[in-house]
Amino acid sequence: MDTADKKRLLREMLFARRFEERCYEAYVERKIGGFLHLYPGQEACCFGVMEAARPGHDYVITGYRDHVHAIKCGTDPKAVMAELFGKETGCSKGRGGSMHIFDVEHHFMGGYALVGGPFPLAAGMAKAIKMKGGDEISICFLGDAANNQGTFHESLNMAKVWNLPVLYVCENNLYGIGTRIDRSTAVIDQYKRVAGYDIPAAQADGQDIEKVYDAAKIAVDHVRSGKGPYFLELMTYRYRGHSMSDSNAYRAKDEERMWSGRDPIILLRDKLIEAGVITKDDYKAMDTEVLEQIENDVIAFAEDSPEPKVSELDKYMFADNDPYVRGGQR
Amino acid sequence: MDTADKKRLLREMLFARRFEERCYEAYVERKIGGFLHLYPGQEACCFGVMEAARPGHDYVITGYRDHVHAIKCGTDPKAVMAELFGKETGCSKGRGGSMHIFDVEHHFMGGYALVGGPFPLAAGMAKAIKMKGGDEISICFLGDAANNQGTFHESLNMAKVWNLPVLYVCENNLYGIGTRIDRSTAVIDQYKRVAGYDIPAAQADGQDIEKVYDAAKIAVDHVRSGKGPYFLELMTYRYRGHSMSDSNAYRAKDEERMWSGRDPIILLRDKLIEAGVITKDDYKAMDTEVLEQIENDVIAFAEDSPEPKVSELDKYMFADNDPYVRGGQR
Amino acid sequence: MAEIMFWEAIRRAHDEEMTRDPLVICMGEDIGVAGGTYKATQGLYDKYGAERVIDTPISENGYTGLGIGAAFLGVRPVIEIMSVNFAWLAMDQIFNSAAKVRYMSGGQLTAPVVVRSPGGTAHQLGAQHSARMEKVFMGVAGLRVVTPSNPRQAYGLLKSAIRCDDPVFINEHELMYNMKGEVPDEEFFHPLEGSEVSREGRDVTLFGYNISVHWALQAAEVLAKQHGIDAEVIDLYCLAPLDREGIRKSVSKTHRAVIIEEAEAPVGVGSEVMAIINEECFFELDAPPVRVSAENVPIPYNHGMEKAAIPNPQDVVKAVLKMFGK
Amino acid sequence: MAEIMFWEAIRRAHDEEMTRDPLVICMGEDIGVAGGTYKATQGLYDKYGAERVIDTPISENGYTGLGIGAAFLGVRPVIEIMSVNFAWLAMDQIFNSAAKVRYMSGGQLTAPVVVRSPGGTAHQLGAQHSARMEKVFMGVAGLRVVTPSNPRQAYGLLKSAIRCDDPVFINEHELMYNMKGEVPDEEFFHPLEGSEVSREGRDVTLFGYNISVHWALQAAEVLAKQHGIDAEVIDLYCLAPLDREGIRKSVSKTHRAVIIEEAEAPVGVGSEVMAIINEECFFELDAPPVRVSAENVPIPYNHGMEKAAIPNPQDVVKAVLKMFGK
Ligand SMILES: Cc1ncc(C[n+]2csc(CCOP(=O)(O)OP(=O)(O)O)c2C)c(N)n1
Ligand SMILES: Cc1ncc(C[n+]2csc(CCOP(=O)(O)OP(=O)(O)O)c2C)c(N)n1
Ligand SMILES: [Mg+2]
Ligand SMILES: [Mg+2]
Repeated sequence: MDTADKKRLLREMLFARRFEERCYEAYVERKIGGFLHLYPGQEACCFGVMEAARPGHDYVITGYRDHVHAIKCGTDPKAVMAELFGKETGCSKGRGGSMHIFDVEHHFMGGYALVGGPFPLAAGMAKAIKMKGGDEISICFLGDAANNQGTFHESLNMAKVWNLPVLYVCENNLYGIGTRIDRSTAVIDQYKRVAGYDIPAAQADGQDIEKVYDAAKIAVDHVRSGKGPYFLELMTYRYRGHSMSDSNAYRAKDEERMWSGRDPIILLRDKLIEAGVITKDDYKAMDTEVLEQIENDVIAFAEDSPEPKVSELDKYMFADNDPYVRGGQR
Repeated sequence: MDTADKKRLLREMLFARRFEERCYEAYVERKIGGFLHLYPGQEACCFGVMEAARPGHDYVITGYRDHVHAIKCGTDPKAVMAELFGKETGCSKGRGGSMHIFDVEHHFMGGYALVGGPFPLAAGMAKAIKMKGGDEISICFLGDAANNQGTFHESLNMAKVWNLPVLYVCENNLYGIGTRIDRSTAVIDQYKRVAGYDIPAAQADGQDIEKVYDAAKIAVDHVRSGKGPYFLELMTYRYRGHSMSDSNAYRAKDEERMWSGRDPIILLRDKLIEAGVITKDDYKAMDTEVLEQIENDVIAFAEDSPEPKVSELDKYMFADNDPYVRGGQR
Repeated sequence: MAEIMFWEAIRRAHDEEMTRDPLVICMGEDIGVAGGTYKATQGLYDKYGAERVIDTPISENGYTGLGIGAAFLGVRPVIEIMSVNFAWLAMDQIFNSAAKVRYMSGGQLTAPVVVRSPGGTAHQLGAQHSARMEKVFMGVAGLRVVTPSNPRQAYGLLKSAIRCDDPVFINEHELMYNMKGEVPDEEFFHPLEGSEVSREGRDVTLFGYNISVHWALQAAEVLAKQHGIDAEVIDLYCLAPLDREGIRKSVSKTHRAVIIEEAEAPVGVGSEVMAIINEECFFELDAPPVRVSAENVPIPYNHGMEKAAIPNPQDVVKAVLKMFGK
Repeated sequence: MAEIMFWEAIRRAHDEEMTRDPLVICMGEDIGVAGGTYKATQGLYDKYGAERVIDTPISENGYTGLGIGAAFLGVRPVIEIMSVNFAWLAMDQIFNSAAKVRYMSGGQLTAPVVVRSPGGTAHQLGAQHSARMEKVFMGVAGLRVVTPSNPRQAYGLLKSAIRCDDPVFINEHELMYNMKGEVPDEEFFHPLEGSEVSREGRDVTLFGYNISVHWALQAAEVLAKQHGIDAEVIDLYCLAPLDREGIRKSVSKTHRAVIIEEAEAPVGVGSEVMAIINEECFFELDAPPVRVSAENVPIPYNHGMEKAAIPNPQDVVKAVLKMFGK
């Protein structure tokens, strides 16, 4: 990462932060419905890893906390917001919603709402990559609590047995909804759980994007070079409740303060200011610009877009006119 | 284990071997139906572990390869054979069959046919023991390939988090049906997989009953003393195909020879002969006696027992006259 | 008799049973410290402690199986699966273990577990959080399935389910936890079998369960006031086994039947009730029975589409009017 | 046209498709080196190698999900689940991922996987190995479900299922793999929707699928020869979506219907076909439709009890005679 990259990443992370905060407001205004899981606090995880990978080229899959991952892969933020607004112009045509952002063109293979569901799907994409001989890798971002699901175990075993090009990134934010990791999990350091599959693993500070990037570089190189799966654990924290319906009462104020003192955006900003790359005013200007972009561009688009037609309710259930359904052939 | 114990165990193992061989014949004669999974070759695992535990007191649960485990817990072999014959006098009243031997009185909590199914059930029994304050432990015997099931991962994690008195015994016979362990499993030494749950674990030679006993003693003591779960891996081999329908063509003759050279019964017999505890003739007499017991006692009982009545087809589906069904109370 | 909320009724049943019997426990994701996603176990963690109010890891098959194993030895677990969509993960233990163990052990072992879970389409939760799975639970021998439509049933069914020696699945609904209703102050046990006449009527029987009872009742009001049609509403709070006798009785009186279910139609409650009507009282029918069901699609996120996918009281009214040729 | 066995027909479909398209793979427990429990993939490992004929660990949800993920990128996996009883473990991925991904992605992603699995009661396999789960697969939107009754269908349905862009579940039967039947020598593709008239008749329609088609045909012979009743037999090889038009047509002709299913009755194929008849052609009926189903119990091991739990051709004959008042 050179200086220009860092500056760009600062803006990208800031954009992601503001985007999510604006989602929060839109939810309160009832423009967004359903479950809404926001990303503030964890930005360095996604941006650091994907900076070391090839966004739009490598295949990415994740859980329900998925807006930012899609945007980093190249999805137009307008299409993400329109999806949250349930509009036809949404990246999932308004059918998916917050937990089901999809953008196959940019190889963002979806957000899934079943905890642990993406583990085997990611291994499967890696299997396909391997069969087709591409140089992409499959990247699966999931949380710490997801690792208690049986699919974690099953998928890591298969990934190793078949030497699949898949990178599992665990964003360990210490909680699964309101349950603190030590109350649900025998081994707290998630990268240690991977010993049972003989998969190389590492743990890194998920708040410092440079450290994330460095750790991810090793991970991505390992996987892309054909050496098989890799597991990367990033220690991080979410600022908000698990979802909009979460009171967030279960976390100690001290703990929250400690982590907000390690904000990934502030950390990078201060480093860049210290290094003389940007000034405080530059940052403020950047923020203003981001906020304007979100309001004038993103929100406006989502607001103005049309709803899907109720008459198209069964569109997308099955393939259109698949000839094999009637005994024909393609 | 003193000398008398060893002599007794030799007879018990020999009985188990002959029992299973007789099942084979009865299956060929079509007296037994369904799937039949036999135990020859693995006897020292069950007998060694249970010798260190308290049969009939500790709760035991296993898979479909379950006849011998029940017998060691105290189930009358006649009731097991009658079950295989599908008779009303069978330990599961002819409803269960080979894969579903049950004898709750002797705390043999059943054979289950879904690979991996007993893992959480065993942890649950341990939870109950703990709540009720008993000094029993819960013992789960399963195979190596079962460890790839998600329930393995989920159960071991919970067992540790809640510090449950459960002993997981893995009878590693190197195959899951026709698939050799290294073709399905990233880490061959199963006891190493348990590191991800911070559960103490050990591996022992499953053919030498003294070694099994010694390893099991440590394991059982650990669990009974309230220190939480333990995982014991026993290296063993099954002589026959996975079940009666298995051609057993996938194993190298060399490998089979090597393992039959380490027969648990022969090993113990030879040790006892060498030590002057028994003679060759004693052993032969013991074998004759065992064979006669099986024929005259066990098989005769199973043959002569009545079939369950077809009119009782829906007996045992639900509790009899449960008052809550009609809004009453007990 | 106090008016309390649906979640309070469930909480009260838990609480009473846990006070009475130290072997009653509850378990599930975030049910302890956090008090439960829908508050059904609020306060119980503080009252009964972590050994009996168990926050589980996200391991649906694992913790359900663990509860079943504990039940083998006399523990009475009430297992909450946070959303019925996640129950797919636990079906192996529910069906292969709990529903079969009594039978295949020749009556020696039983698994008196209660599994509670909210199904149904709530507000824009999307395709993976909107399943209605009662049909799946009903179709396999060995499991009792009940589904409360009001706080009184929620309380009384859970009480009976905990004490009953059979495994019971309780199908709840995310949209109903804040519904208010009267629950007797004294302890009571609701039958686990049968059905209930929620409204007497002469002209047509509307069969509902859980949330669709309310759609039926609303439709019945409209039919009575605006169209002079007197509908009987039957609450099928027990889905397995369905109350053949109750179904027969009502249809023999009204000679017409409409079954209302929130799920997509194929192999659902609607088809099963129709089959029972055909078997029990075909010749009593004055018109073919009708089902009012969801569209046969995964549930879309968009609000308007979601509403269009799920039936509502208006659809029931329309179906009845059509049946009467109006 | 050669007579081949059911398993050979499946094997041939695999083989042809794997030769044609390097992205067609098959996976499952013991399907490779061991050749498959029922030989459906025999010889393919040697021919196509371990990358395409994959022996999986015992991880049903895991490997099914892996197949689905591979399908996202264009691979065409044929996933064998050794016994449908184990499919409970994989339902999460089948329904939550494969059946919903096209819809919730707004048509961007699809999961063209085939999941094949034998259901049904074989010979004394006991409660945990005798499930009949077609009803479960049929009830959830987003999955195609087909079930072959003979080698020709087994071949043609698998061919079409592999090429179809939707996820398809193929319900097979353990007792049918050695059944012989004619399969055309030239390649062909069986429609994934519709139904088939297996025997024309005037007096009553017997609806069957998979193994119960054969019970229906045997019953029809007896009815014709011994009782002068001319039964039509309809083979519902497609269970989702069921062929409403085919059902209507036949019942409109015969005016009587018996549905034969190997599963316990509640919310099953029988109830759904009855519902469709009620909706499509109620007034054509001369008698209430009847289901011939299994007893509503887990399947016992004992041979006599097992037989008594499952319907047979004689039961079908009896049901028809009763319908005709004989
Ligand atoms: C199979 C399943 N079980 C439970 C849930 C409910 N749930 C949603 S998110 C969540 C916690 C997940 O925590 P973690 O994996 O750490 O991810 P985080 O939300 O912290 O990013 C739970 C229990 C679910 N969606 N799916
Ligand atoms: C859930 C499930 N999947 C697959 C099977 C089929 N099956 C029965 S035994 C077995 C192999 C198990 O091997 P292992 O656990 O090593 O035990 P072993 O038979 O060697 O004692 C398999 C795949 C099953 N019964 N249940
Ligand atoms: Mg987390
Ligand atoms: Mg083995």
